[in-house]
Amino acid sequence: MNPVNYLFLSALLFTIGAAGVLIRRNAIVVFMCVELMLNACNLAFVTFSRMHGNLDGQIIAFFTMVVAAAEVVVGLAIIVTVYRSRHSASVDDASLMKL
Amino acid sequence: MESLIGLLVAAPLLGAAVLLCGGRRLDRTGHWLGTGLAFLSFAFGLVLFTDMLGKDGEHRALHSHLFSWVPVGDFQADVAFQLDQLSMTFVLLITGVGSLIHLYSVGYMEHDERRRRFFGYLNLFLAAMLLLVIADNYLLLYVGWEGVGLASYLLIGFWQHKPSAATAAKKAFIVNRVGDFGLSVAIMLMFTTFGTFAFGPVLANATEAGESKLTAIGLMLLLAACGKSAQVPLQSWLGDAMEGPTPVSALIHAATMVTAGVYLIVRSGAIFNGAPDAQTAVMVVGAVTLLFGAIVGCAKDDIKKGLAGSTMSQIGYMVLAAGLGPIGYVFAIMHLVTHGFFKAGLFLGAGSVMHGMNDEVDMRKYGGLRKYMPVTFVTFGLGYLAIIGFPFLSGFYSKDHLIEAAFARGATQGWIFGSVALLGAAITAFYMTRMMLMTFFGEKRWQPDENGELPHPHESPKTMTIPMVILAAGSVAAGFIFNLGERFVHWLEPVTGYEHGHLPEPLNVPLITGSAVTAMVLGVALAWVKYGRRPVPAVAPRGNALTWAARRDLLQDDVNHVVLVRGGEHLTRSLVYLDHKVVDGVVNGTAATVGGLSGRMRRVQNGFVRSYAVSMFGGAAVLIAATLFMRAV
Amino acid sequence: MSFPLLTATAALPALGAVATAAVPAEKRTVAKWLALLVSLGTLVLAAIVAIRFDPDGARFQLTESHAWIADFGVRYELGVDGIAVALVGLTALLIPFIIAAGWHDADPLAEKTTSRWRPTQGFFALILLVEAMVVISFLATDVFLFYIFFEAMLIPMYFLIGGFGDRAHQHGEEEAGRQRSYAAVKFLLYNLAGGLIMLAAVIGLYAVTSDQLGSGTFSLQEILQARADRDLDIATSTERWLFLGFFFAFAVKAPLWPLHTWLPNAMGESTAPIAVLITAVVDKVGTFAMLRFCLGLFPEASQWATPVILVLALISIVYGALLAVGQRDIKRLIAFASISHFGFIVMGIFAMTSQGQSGATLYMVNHGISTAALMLVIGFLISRRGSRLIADYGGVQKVAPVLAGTFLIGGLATLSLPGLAPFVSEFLVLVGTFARYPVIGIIATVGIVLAAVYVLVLYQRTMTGPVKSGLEKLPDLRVREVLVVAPLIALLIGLGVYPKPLTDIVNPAVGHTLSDVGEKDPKPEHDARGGDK
Amino acid sequence: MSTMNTVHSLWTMAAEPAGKIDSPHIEYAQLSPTLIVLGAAIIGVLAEAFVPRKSRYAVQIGIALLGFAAAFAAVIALAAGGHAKEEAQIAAMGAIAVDGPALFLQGTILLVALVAVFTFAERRLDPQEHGKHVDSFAAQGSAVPGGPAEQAAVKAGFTTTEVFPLLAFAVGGMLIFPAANDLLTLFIALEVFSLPLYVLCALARRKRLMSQEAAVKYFLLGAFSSAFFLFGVALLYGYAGTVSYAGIAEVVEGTRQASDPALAQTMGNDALLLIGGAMLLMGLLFKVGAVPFHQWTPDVYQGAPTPVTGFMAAATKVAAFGALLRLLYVVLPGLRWDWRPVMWGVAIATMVIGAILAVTQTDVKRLLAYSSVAHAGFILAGVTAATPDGISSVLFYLAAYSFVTLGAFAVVTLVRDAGGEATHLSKWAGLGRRSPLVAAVFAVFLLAFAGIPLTSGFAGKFAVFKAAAEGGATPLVVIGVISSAIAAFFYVRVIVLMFFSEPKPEGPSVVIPSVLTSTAIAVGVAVTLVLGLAPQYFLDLAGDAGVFVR
Repeated sequence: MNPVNYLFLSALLFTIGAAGVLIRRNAIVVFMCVELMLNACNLAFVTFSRMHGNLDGQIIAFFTMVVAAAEVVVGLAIIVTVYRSRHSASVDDASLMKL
Repeated sequence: MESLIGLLVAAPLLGAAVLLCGGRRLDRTGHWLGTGLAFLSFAFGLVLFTDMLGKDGEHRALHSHLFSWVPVGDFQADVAFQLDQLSMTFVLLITGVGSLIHLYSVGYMEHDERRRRFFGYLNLFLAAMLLLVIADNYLLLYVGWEGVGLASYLLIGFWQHKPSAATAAKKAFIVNRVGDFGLSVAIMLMFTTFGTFAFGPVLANATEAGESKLTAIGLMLLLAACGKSAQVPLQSWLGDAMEGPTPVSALIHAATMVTAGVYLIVRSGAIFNGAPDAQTAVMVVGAVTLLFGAIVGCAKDDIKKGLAGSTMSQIGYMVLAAGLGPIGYVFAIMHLVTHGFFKAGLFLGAGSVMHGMNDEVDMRKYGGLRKYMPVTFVTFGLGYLAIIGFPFLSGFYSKDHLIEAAFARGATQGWIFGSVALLGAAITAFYMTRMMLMTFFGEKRWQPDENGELPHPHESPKTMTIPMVILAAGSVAAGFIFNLGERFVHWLEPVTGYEHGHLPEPLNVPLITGSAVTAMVLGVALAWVKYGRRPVPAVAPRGNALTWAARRDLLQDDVNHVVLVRGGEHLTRSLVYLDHKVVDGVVNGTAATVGGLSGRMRRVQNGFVRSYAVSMFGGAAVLIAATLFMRAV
Repeated sequence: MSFPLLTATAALPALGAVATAAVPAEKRTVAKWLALLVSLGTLVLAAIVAIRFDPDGARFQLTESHAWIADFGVRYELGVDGIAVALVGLTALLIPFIIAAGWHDADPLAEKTTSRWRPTQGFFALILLVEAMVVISFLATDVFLFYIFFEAMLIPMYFLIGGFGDRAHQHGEEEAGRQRSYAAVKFLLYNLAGGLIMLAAVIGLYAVTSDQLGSGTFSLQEILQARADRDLDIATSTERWLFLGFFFAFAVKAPLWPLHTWLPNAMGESTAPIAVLITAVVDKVGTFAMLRFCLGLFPEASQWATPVILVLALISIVYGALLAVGQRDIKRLIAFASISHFGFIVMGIFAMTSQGQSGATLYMVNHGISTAALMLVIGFLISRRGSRLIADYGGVQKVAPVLAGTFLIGGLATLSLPGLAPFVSEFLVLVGTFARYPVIGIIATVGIVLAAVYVLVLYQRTMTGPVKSGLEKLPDLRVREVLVVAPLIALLIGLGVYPKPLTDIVNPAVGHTLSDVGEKDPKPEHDARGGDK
Repeated sequence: MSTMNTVHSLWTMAAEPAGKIDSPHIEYAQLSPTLIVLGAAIIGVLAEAFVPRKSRYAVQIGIALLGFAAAFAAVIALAAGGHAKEEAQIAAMGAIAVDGPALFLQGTILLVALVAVFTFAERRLDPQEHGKHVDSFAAQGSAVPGGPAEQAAVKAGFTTTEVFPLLAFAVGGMLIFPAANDLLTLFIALEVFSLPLYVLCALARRKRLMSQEAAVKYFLLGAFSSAFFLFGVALLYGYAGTVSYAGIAEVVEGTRQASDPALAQTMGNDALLLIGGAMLLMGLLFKVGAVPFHQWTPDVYQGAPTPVTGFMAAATKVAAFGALLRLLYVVLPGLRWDWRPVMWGVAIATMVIGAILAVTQTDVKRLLAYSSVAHAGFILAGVTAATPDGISSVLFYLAAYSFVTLGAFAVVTLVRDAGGEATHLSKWAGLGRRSPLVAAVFAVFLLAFAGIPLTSGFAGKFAVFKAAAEGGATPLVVIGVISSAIAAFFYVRVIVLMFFSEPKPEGPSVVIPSVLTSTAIAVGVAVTLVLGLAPQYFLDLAGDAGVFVR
């Protein structure tokens, strides 16, 4: 199967993720969508790595996962503290500061 | 000798400086200091005069170069003096009459606590006026020109607490400024035309410049003369100027300053000779003013305003003459000098009358004063006879020659201006007789003044009467002396370039003289009929339209008021509004716009993460699109 | 390298400012005297400069040159020509009077005397700071160096305008404060905007020079030299843009119609001495810069712009005078009068004749002195009555003759009465303009009539007539005040009667400027000077 | 068929007999600054774990200061050793570049960090709680604001000394960011310095809700942008088959062609390059806060603890612009004609919108935030010059700007009322009357922001505009000066407020800080004035450092 299709898939995933970020209110879900975008990137990396016939892409994919994990740690921590103090994880509630 | 020329100016200038900066400690002696310096200047004048007589006609002019004043490139203005016969005539007139009036003021201003300052101003005037007549270039003349303007401003407004005086002073200065505009432009024109504005080179080479240039310069000089000499259309200030103390009116607004315009025209004769159109303009102005002043003079009940009108009209004569070219110059000056004598005398007389009548100026409240102040009556009377041109008094000679010269112009112009001059003579006789009758003859019409006491007319002190006597003597004799063997004509000949003997076309001189006398008699008779035979009403009758208009200076002020004052106020007010709303509005508007823009754009910053994300997403899209587009093109 | 005289002249007031600011709060009088002495010292230095300056010598003298910011092609270059000497002299001369006149203007009101807040020290320190910056911008022969101080001087001026106003105010203290800060902000933003436009042009100039001369430079002398040697030949359109950039800034500073609206506010709201500082000293930098930089750097463009600029100047003259007539506020009246006068100065500069430009330079000096004399007297008057409205005055002449007298002389100088200094310069400007542009010259001459109107109307309304209620006890000038005004009046008369020393210094410099532009005086049609003399 | 080949090759590779692994060659000396800082961070973490609570504060400060100081010394040493110029090289198997710009920026970042430590450690501003001095960070980040847990923590006198290791990690990331020489390293560095900042933002002692909100916004948007960034990396990798700058650059310039026709469809496919490059740029522009990726700045700057804001505003910009420069000048020079117009647009939008939006701000921190956006625009103007002059001018501007910012925010921490820092402008009225010195200092910073001559701001502005003009970007310069005129308006507004309006009776008071903050402010002022009066030395420095190694 033509590897380019995998690229299309990754682009699709990326877009879905982005759309999610724009649409969803719940901070957790928004964050998941970001993760989805990262994974879309991973797919792209692997595909390209396959097409170029070198391993850089695949290694990068591993790095990405680690970074994602780290982001999860920090992100969840922040979101949870917010949830504790506001009893809501809706990003729209967090709009004290504006204009 | 040259060094004395500077001293002429220096003496009164020193006086002014000392008196104005000296402070109260000079209050006792100040006026004598001022008077003394005036006489000193007169003495210098006499010395120079005698010295001048010692030389022959062509080499009488003295020059003295003090220092280079404003040297910039081709523009070389020097402080340098030129004392020729014309200047000499003025120097003697100014210092002579000036000294007398200083003396007179000592008595007249006795009770004024600011007398020291008054004498300071008088000295300042003398200095400026002398500078005006001995300057050897137009820029320095301009300095004197404005200097006398300043002095007249200060003296008209001497009683500043009276709003009317302050207004009159301001008016005089501003109207004169309009004239100065003319003088400035004239000087600029000379500079661009001749590269200099010193009398010598400019007048010597006047003929080189084209007639159009000369006409332009001439008209500008005429404008200047109109301002200073109160000629139509800039005459309106002279009447109000009578707000000043009477000696001021006598010295500045009768004898000397107002004649500066005539001096300017005669001095610039070479320019006018080359510009006939300008000359015609001069004559027209003179003729119009001549009648204008005379008519106004007939209607005034205020003795000083009446004299002011007369002054205007007499100067009209001089200007008319000055427009006639070389033939007229000499008689213009001659009339100027004689007028200086008798008009100053008349004013001093009027002052003396007011002095005795609790400063009452309305002639309808005088009457029958001849018994109470004989000296005043006699001197005033002689001045009166002189001005109406009573045979063999000074006015007779000068005016008669003027009329002849006017007719001598020949052709239509000659007839017009000649007959105008004759008519003027008649009217002069009328209003002067009217003045004489209302003041010294008839029955008393005295009114109690504001604090209820009737005036006790009495003769004025010696300090006042002596000058009156001297001036009266002058007004009787001057003309006769000048005319003896035409010495005045010869005296001025090097300046005016006119020696008597050949009139352009043969004139019947006796006829003209006769008609002049007749006109005079007619005027006197008419006045006698109106004011001598029947009693003068103490309140002015309504009179016809002309009288009404004449009392209001022929509506000239009303016109000015509507056109200039009102119009100007509207203009400035609307400009202020415009400046605030439009010019400044644009600036504030820009600031407001930015602020508004900012306020509207802030709304995008709505605090919602997701909308931020949207704009980022959109931004990314734009970025990508733009990059691709850049590649595409 | 001898003693850096010019640097010293600029540095002394700067150091003086620091010292004055450092004076402890309660030692107010010390600060005042310190400031006064420093300004007098500066005057002495300026006098030495004037003496050491040789009118017939090189164009720029007493020059100093040190490397500063090589990357920007900026050098610390000072030098004086005749014009600079005259203006430095003016500045150094006026500051002592300004300080003496403002002696009590910054005494803190009772409730504000905290140990920290030291308005008095600040006031005088700022004045000295302004002096230092103005002086160095007159001395700078490096465009960038000039620009830096041209801009920087806005800040102290801004604090002087906004921080210190008239004690009493017809609208009350609250409103006064609001109007003050409005005026200050307007002043700063207006000039800053102009300066930033100029910054773009300055950068452009660098780009051009670095492009054509290999290395970018701001040194006026180098650029002039390069022009002369045809090494530097700026493209016409570029030159015009750069010229406009420079001129805009200077026209705001000058101020030229229609960029004038900041001046009435600034002068109206600030105290009289500061108003003098603005119009008599700081604004002169603008006109000076037109003469030195616009004409020197962009001759062709200057020629190209001349017609428009002359018209603007003409508008300023008439417009300023007319608005002066229409003012109700004494200080604003003087402000508009100044706008009219700046019109004359600009006109003289761009008339491109020796009379015009020498006249303009003299005009800068004379206008400085005459405005100082008049404005300071007005300040004394206002400080007595506590109102700036003409309507609140009348008959002052009766109760305070000396004040009225000095006021009148100042006024007569403002309407340039012959015999007083301003007449000489005004007439030169008019003649110089007329020689090349007769129509404009004639219209401008109308200005002398209008000047008479606004001055005499002001004098009549305030000084003559019956004494207004509330003025009966008005005290006449005190000794300090007389000492401030008398020398200025003496100068007005002296320079009016014998301006030659000044013209001798200025003329050669103007000659250089004209040759930069490549202009010659028009010759008279029938040269009569060969005639009998 | 083509796929067969690749599969085969892949398989054969896997089938290679496992030889011995040759350890990568690491130049520890050249990397020492980064290594020292990261080491300090790790020690800090250990200290958190093992050092008793009461002495932690001192220890952490010591570690941080020592670490940064040592790292700075190392940078100086490297620069002195000529690594800024002739000795410049690629280290760590091509992952890190050690060259002029890198060292210059690292030095700047480290100095900023040093000063930031002072502001972080300040404990005299807040009133004592339970007899203990407290700094500006929450006693316990995780505790609910106002909840029992927090009160307990405050009572117990807990302090979040973790901020120092976090700071150190962030700095470590920032040191790598401008030096990274392949996209992977760049990405890692980005995350390494972002994540600690997210956390730091959430730790304010006062106004915790806002602080947490700031953290959420910063985090979500940051993650969002880094996702784009990463996808951009992926595309570029697809384009060039490598992530090393040099490699990509070669492909862009066409010096390295796709050997295998099978790769033609990806290798050297400009669509990939352009889209990828754009996404990469977006990630960086987000960090520098350029329009339209700027909207996080005001909110985050306002919510975060002021010392953090100051550090962030200064250091993040330096690091991000460093990376941006390297990317544009090393990776995409061949693409100049494509990215320059785009960057022009971004620069103009950033300058104008930043300035205009700031005009109506009423909160000091938000005001400074928007002004930082405007300044990002000015710096971008220098970036677009695409000349060595451009590089050095940007470097100089960054150095000048970062200290002004740091100082300004430090001053903000001093003006306080009952509710902590009084950041609303109305409360600053008449500050000049109450405490002239502080007001004057702040005025100096504002004037520097406004670019008034004799301040560092003017020198910097002149430098970048000069570079832009010489790079042929005259319109950019004109718009630049116009927008700085607009910008001047609101800086002046603050000065008016401080000096010309009467102080309010209930207005805030200015706390007398300890030597720490005072030092920070003093440094800020000193740098501002020195760079304003005699910038030549530093301009030379930046000029020498203006060459990238490749």
